[in-house]
Amino acid sequence: MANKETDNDLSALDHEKQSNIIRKTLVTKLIAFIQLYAIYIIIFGELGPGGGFQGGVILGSSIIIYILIFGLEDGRKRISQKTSDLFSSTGALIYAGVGLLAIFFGGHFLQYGAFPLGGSDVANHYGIMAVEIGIGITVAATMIILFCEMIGRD
Amino acid sequence: MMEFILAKYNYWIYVIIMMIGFYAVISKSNLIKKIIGLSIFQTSVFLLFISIGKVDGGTVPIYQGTEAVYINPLPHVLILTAIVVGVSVTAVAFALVVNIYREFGTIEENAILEMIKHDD
Amino acid sequence: MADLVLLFFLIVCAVAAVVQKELLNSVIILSIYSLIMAVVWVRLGAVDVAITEAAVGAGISTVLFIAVLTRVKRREELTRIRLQILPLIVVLAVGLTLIYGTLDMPDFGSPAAVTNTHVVPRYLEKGVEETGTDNYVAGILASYRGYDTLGETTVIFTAGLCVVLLLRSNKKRL
Amino acid sequence: MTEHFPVLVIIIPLVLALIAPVAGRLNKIYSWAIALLATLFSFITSMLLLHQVMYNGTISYWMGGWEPPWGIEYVLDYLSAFVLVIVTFLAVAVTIFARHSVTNEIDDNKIPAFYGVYLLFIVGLMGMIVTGDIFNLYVFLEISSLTGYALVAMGKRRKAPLAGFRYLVIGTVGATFILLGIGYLYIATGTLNMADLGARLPGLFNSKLVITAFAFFAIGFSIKIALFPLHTWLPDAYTYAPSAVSALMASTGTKVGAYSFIRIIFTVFGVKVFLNQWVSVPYFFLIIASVAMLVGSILAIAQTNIKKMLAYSSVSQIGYIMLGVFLMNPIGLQGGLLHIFNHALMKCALFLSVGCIAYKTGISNINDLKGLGFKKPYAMAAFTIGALSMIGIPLTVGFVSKWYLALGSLENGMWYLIPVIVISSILMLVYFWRVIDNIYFKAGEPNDVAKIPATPASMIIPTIIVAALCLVFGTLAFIPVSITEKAALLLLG
Repeated sequence: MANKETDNDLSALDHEKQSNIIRKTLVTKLIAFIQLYAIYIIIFGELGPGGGFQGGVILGSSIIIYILIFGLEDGRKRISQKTSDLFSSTGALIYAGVGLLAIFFGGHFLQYGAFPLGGSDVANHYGIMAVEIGIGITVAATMIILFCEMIGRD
Repeated sequence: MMEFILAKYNYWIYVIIMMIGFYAVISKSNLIKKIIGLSIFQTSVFLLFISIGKVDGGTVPIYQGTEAVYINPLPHVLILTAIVVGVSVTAVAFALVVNIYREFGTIEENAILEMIKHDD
Repeated sequence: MADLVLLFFLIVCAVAAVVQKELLNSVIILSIYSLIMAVVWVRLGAVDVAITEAAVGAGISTVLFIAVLTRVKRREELTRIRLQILPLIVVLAVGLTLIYGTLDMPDFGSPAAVTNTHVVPRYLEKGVEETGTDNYVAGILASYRGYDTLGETTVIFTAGLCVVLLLRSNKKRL
Repeated sequence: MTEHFPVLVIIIPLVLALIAPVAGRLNKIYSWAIALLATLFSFITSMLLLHQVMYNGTISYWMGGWEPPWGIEYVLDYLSAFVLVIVTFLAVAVTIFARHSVTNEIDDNKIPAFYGVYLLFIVGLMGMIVTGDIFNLYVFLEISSLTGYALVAMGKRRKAPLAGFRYLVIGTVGATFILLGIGYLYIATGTLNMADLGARLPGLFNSKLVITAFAFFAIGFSIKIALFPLHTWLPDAYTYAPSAVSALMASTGTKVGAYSFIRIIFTVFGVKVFLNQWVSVPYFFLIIASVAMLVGSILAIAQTNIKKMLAYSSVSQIGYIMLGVFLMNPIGLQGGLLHIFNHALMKCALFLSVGCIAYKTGISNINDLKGLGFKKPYAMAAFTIGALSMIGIPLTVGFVSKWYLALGSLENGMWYLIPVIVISSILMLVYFWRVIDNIYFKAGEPNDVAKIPATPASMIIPTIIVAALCLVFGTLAFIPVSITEKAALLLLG
């Protein structure tokens, strides 16, 4: 009985493997483009529509797609629980850090204009970019955490 | 009268959607249905905010020269934040539902209340 | 006209998502609802919000819904179909209050509305030079109201941490 | 540096909250130490801020250097600095208490995340207190609510996740109503800054938009502060939460909600409209508050679970606060503000002492308290002081606020509110007497009593300190009285 089941399983696995090859190859190629697009959205959010949050969600989704196709264990090899936890904190820390840095340079909290980067608009531009990157990191990491904890079995 | 109704049609629609979502939240016994209702309820409020921002003849709020008329960007900013809050609430609600299911083996509120009637 | 059709479909989807007994169907309909909402927002000129809604409402939120549905019962139990009077009264009362408030709203899209004449003009006039960004939404989001956005980032971090707190078990560490 | 204190008081704990769960991976004691450090920092800073406010007047801090109403403003005046001090002090006390209590009630591997969420809850509350912008208020309200739902669900009893979920559903509805109120106010005025709203709203009070906005704020905040009949989430949430969480939420959560509601009423809408145009609103809320005071106490009498009894007693205490607020005169409002302070202290002492008893025993039934008065003398003494204070015995804080509430009622010529206060106090005497009778005058099974383990000093000491403060500020009442007097005059303009 047990043998029969394993046989069935094996043939099923074989079939799985073949269709998996297509899916896996497609996904590995696709993910690079998705991530590129995500980074584009994060960085150029100030020129066109988009920004840290939207880009972060897309970046997180790229990993989620990887996990969907390759399974949780393989996915966690790419980005471990520890890493995603760490990044989730780091992004928000970057944001708060930029704010505190502004105090350090003599401005108010989050006053990017205080950065000694030339004019106030240039400083603002870089300040906004920095916090958008921070948002993107936190959001992407949190999306991965949410998904992994939701599908995780007890 | 007809003109009055048409002049604000977005607002009427948002009220209808909000009522549908709110009804699901308070009347459904299934916890997932409650979360679905909550999402609909919240997005309807977002629709209200975005409708406020609309300006006739205005363009998308991305710089296109000083003469252009822009749509009011402030409600968009508020709703971006509110959407994030919305999805966060949904995620925490999911975690709670999974915990409840682990404990009781069902996600029907009525059935759970029946089970714990005799707990203190 | 196209807008009215979209809004009509929005209502249809909302009703369908609520009455469906099969939860998976409900969730799929909800994601369609989100997509239509995103299109409505594009029509209203809120492109940033539309991208977010498409990525979150139709994307992540649906994925999470389905992830949860793999762990719980996927069918709403058939209870006696009865119209619940009390919730209906509450909902109608809230709806009527909202409609009452709406009577005094400025017309939809009116440029003379106070929302377009107070506070916002400064963002539109000086936003580009003061924040160094072309996207007004990004400028307000990250600079003028940057503190709200720090709060928003904290909220999303909080959600992740709360889910970890509630769900992560100690048995396996990957 | 001092000019940045208004923001640092919140940002430093926020940064530490981000670090706590990561640091806890190294050693779980680090996460607790970070939580203690953060709350201590906030407490000391908020004391300095209160000092600054008393000597230099109201502080306004512009986020990002953008002037309001374009940017977000932080405002510290007598009221917000005072409430901030209360919340941060109780946060310190509960954090010290939490160390052993939490180890006992929460799984080991969850402790780092727990302290992260715990700190974020406090950060959310502090953000709500200091902000001068209604949308920012909503954001921080959601931070404190989200963490609150998760914290409640961490209780050991199997009802805890359900209590958390029901709290989440009703809390989110409340928060969304508040968001609707913000939207309607925005449509009417085009601004989100509280002071700017306060300047622009007069003259718009006939607008249906503004009336609807107030209605939604009122419903939303009534849910958040658990005002009868929208209190249904509160008893279960407080009962099934872990001890430290119950103590923190009961003493600070609803108080900060009440504070925000007071801000909306007096700073945004202004007292004049309630005295001249919407005169029925205060009457309506006075009736609701009186009913809450009585019904909460009656329901408390019916409970056998001590935490549930304290939770229903909170429902009646919220009635006291709202009674003071809607008397709409300086003395009554002062009574309401005093009661925020006093009730925070008393409820914290009561929940902490209950937490001391529940440590390793899980005792929650009133009948199981028999004979504990001599087994756990300190915790039970703290409970007794808290109970006497709730009833309103002179020389305790409870007496002071009830006295001012009664004076405020007379000032409005509403003598009929005094019997309500007295009857509610007598009902409190009834349900607290049942507990005290069990503690001191009934002998328990000697074997059972002997088996009860000792409570660690780190739990007893904060309990005693908070209870002692109920007496200190009951006798030295002039300190909170003088601050709330100025705060009340400030609110009433």
